[in-house]
Amino acid sequence: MSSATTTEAPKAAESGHGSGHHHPFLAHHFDNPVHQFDSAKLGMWIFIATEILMFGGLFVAYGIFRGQEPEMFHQAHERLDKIMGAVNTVVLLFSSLTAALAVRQSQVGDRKGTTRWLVITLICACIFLVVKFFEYQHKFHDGLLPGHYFTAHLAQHAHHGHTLPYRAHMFFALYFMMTGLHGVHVLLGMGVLSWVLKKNLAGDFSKQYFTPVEIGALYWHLVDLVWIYLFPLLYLVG
Amino acid sequence: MNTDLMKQLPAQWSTFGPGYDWLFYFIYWMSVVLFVGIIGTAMYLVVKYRRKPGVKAEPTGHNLVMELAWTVAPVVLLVLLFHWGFVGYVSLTSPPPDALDIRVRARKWSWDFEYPNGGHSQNAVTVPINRPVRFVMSSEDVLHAMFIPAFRVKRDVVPGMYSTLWFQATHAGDTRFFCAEYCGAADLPVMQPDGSVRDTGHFSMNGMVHIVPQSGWAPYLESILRAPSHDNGIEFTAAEWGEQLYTQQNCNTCHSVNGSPMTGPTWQGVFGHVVPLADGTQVTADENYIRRSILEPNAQVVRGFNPVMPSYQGSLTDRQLDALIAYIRMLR
Amino acid sequence: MATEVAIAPSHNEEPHLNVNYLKAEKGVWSWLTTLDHKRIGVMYLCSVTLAFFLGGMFALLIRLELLTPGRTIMGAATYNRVFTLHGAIMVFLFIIPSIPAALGNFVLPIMLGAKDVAFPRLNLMSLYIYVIGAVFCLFSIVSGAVDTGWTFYTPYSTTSSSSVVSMTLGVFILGFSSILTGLNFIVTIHKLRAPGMHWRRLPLFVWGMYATSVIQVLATPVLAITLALLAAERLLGLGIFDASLGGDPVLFQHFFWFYSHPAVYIMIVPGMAIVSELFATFSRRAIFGYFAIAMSSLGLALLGFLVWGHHMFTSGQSEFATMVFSGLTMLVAIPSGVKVFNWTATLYKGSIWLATPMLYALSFLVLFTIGGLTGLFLGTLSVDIHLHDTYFVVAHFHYVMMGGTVMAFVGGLLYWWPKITGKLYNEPAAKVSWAFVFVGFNAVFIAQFIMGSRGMPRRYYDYVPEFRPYHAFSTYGSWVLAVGFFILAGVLVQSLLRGAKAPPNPWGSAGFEWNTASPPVFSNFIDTPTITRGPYDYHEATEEELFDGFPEDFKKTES
Amino acid sequence: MSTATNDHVSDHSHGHDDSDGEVHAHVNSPLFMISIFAVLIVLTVVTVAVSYVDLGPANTFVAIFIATMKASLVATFFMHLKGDKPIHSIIFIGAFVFLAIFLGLSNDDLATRGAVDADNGAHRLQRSGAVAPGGLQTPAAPASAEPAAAGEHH
Repeated sequence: MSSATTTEAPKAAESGHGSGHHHPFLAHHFDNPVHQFDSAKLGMWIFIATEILMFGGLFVAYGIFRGQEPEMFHQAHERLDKIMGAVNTVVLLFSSLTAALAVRQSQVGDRKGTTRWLVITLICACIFLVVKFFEYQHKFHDGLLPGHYFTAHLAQHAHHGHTLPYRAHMFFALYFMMTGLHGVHVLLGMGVLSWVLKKNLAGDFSKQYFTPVEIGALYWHLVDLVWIYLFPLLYLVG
Repeated sequence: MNTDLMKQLPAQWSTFGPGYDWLFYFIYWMSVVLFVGIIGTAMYLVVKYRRKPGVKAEPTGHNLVMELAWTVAPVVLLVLLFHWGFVGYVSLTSPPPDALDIRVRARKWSWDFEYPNGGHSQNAVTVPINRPVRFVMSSEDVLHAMFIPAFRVKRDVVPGMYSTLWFQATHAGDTRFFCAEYCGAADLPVMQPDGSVRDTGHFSMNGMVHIVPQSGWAPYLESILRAPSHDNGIEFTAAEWGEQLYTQQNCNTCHSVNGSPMTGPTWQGVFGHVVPLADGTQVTADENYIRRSILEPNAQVVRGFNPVMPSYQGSLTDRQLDALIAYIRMLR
Repeated sequence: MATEVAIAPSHNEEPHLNVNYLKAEKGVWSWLTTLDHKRIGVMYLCSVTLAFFLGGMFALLIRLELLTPGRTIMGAATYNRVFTLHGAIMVFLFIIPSIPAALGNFVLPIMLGAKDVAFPRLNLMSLYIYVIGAVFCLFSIVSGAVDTGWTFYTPYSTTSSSSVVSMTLGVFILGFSSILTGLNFIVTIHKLRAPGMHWRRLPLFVWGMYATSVIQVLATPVLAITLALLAAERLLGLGIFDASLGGDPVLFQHFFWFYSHPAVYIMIVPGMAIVSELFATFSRRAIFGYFAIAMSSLGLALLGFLVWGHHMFTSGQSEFATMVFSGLTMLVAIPSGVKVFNWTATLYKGSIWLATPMLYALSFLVLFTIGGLTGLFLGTLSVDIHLHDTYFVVAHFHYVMMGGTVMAFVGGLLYWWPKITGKLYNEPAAKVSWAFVFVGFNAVFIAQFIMGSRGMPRRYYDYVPEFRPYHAFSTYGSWVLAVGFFILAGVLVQSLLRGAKAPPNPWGSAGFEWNTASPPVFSNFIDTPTITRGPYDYHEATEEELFDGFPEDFKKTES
Repeated sequence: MSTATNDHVSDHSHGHDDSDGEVHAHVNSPLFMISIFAVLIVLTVVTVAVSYVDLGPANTFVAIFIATMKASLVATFFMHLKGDKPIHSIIFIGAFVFLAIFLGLSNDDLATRGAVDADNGAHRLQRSGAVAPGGLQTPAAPASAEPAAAGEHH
């Protein structure tokens, strides 16, 4: 473990000036880069808490309805593809690793390394979305849709001769809301990481200032965290 | 203002009343005492320590004992209130097993009461005195709530599930019930048969609770299965009864009898005529068609109208259906 | 404090840091793109005032309609839209952002000795998000308006033909504005306190803002997901809250109140925060039980998340849950009581100056006490059954929200007005407006308490004639109230146009925000201050020194 | 800013930042991070494997337990909660506490309806078996419909 150190701030203070002149990234109301970095990180953690509660609403709905009808959930969950879900889990976990490595390279001032790992992270995100696309396509085809559009209880959508109970649309309503909201977050995360990548390519980051990389990666880990719970709850146990 | 206007609670006519009123007034007077105590003290201090030249405020000290006291003291009171409230609530939600069940159906914007013998009444309910009565309530569309102030009871009526409410009236007479859960209103005022125009909605979903003596209960039950009678004792004709049902059942909310189309088609001149349907076919408006339209309203919808009518299956007896058909026939 | 010149500008050289923030930059564009928390606060102030005016107009229409039974000025469908708009505008566009985003934004960083909030860009973004959300909400008016009540209860809201989606989308967007404000404040309070500003020296306003921000950050996302589910329900027939698809309408109420009950504390805790400041300033005395008041704010924030089910005692919620929620609800009385008792004790042996802000603070004490005590009726299970969804509840929450928060907001506005605008207002005229507001308010809602407990249900367009005297009285009161607010508006406009120039500390307050110029310079402080005393150390200065400057504060600059 | 800065930083960061000006960032070795990733993959394989074994209700418990282990690893190492300021961990865990309150008190209602009066809160009347109006209508196609599914789950 090592620390990226900034020595400029105290020096600047001694010379009787604000430290702003030495750090183009430093806003006027912060004392020094550490101060700004810590503040940004605290803000991000608070934002992560709001995201947890936002997804939490869906998890609560899931918990309530599953508690009411475990059997129906179990039958319905068998129509999800465990293998595809597992592949996506691995892809996201790997992307989390690469995001963490991007931060690490940024901390030690390796701009190229940061770029490399960010690009790999973004590629993983694309793979995730492609797999998701095929999953959704399959669900659409099978009529496994929420609410009024649910047709999987009809004979033409029978799966190995089994039709689903009409109420199974509840499971798919939750499935689409949860994975859909997660998918939106994947897209947002890709946007954030692309922006970080652009700034990195422009050479905006240094050992002293890699806040956006850290913040972007934290957001990406959150996307991963949500999926870590979605995967078993939807695909594995129903 | 006379003293009755200032009374906090309406007359109480059920077994819940005395306990409820006692607890309500207990909290009421307790609040008055606390309010006068706190605000009186504050006002006294404001006057006594008002700004005077040359007099400086004294530094604030600490008084741990006092602070702990006013943190802990309310707890005793709160536990007591919770306990009493809870005991009252338990009795409010535990109907005795021998309660008389009345099935209540709420819909926008009327109430239907079904008695144990299969008879119905709309927007007015009759219950016997001194006997536990349980309402088993359901809603066909949105949330409603049954609220009878004189009985101190209230319960939401939720679509997709039953909710129950019980009471035992202690006083014969008439009192009003209300819908207490907001349920919307008709977009336009509704023309009444007498030509007046009236709004309907959440606020109009109220009616009377008639509390009859035990001796009046059996005759009442019998009477609801028969056509009503004029003051002179002669029974209504079928068409007259139908005309009464037209307003009682809120048919007038959507159907006019003067030829003007409302949410639904007018009843004037419909009987015996050919009616174009939404699916492109036609049908002759005979007894069977009208009967079916009341019981399965959305099976054959008239062209130009939306399938929005609720089914009256179960809320009308056969004789009432006949009476309505006779009325429509008369409007030919 | 080290002898140090002004903090040099960072990359942005344009604004004159040591100039009055109103004049530091010129032009409309400089306002629209400003990152200065003070300007953003002022823009928020204008927005919420506009929202309050709009919501107030709808309130007057409601009262006018209810003057007589039956149709007075509008039809039932219109009435339903009007009361929905009154509720939605007042809650989402006015009360929730009023104190934190407008006044809080302005004074909180100054109180901390900071030059800005932690994330000025997010701060500006939250203002624009607010405006966009407001546009969606107001668009719903022209696209048919919403008639669901501000609570959007399903299944009415999923079946109503009115423009629910536009309104829910607007509220959804407003939620993010609220989250960003809360997030910004938490980080600011944690990270941007000036040297010497220990947690124990935080002004109580800041403690209140901190508690509020925690609620905003934790509760608002649940509103977002609830409204997303509601919109999906309408657009896709999702079925989670729709009984006809196997969902549970009562579950919506759990979701809704998990946000909206804590939101009640988003509304009232800032009010309490302001009142704590006013009691100290105008009693010339440190607030009694500083620590207890600070902790009771946090206690309220936490309890706010545990009691939402008390809105659902008659809803079909299970008896067991009802019991649990009632028990937890009782606990709310404790921190509320602690505050009331401590404020009262602050008056003891003070030197009480009955300036208009103090009159508003005292009105808060009176009205909030009534609101709180009537809350005991509603928290007690069996008593609530009869009172639920009646005008008693309407009166109760108006006593808390309006008698509490709005009184505190106006008190705070007048208190900080010289700081914000640099102008003094006409004190006698302001007192007259206060008298009208206080009397009018009580007239409106006392009548509603009585009719509510006598069985008048809420959200009624028409009523049985028995209730007519109460409704009439209430309506007359609303006119008095309106006159009060119009006088107040006149006082403020007059002050803007012709007000005398305000000294830095017109109230002689020991609060740190009064150490700055009126209005403050662009960067708040020419020197970063070092805090050497508490915010309520009135005993360390004479009456004259209070107005001219604290000896402690001079000591440190001269050293 | 000399003294002021020192005061400032040491005060508002809870005495954590004794060495002024250092960005407190943990730089883990790539190998360490890859080994964390390996553990995550192993846990994923285990949880998928367990899902093929029918353990009854324990399946859910195991799945959530493993997911929590994975989430903790990601949060602790990839998100650097380990060695970071405690406030970040408090916020993170706090969010879950409030989520638990939300789920707990909602479920407290949904799971205990009809406990006092069996007909209250029921989707179907005990005596007559009548399904509450406004609720789920089993569609006409009888082949798919579970005969008594509507609302019978308490």
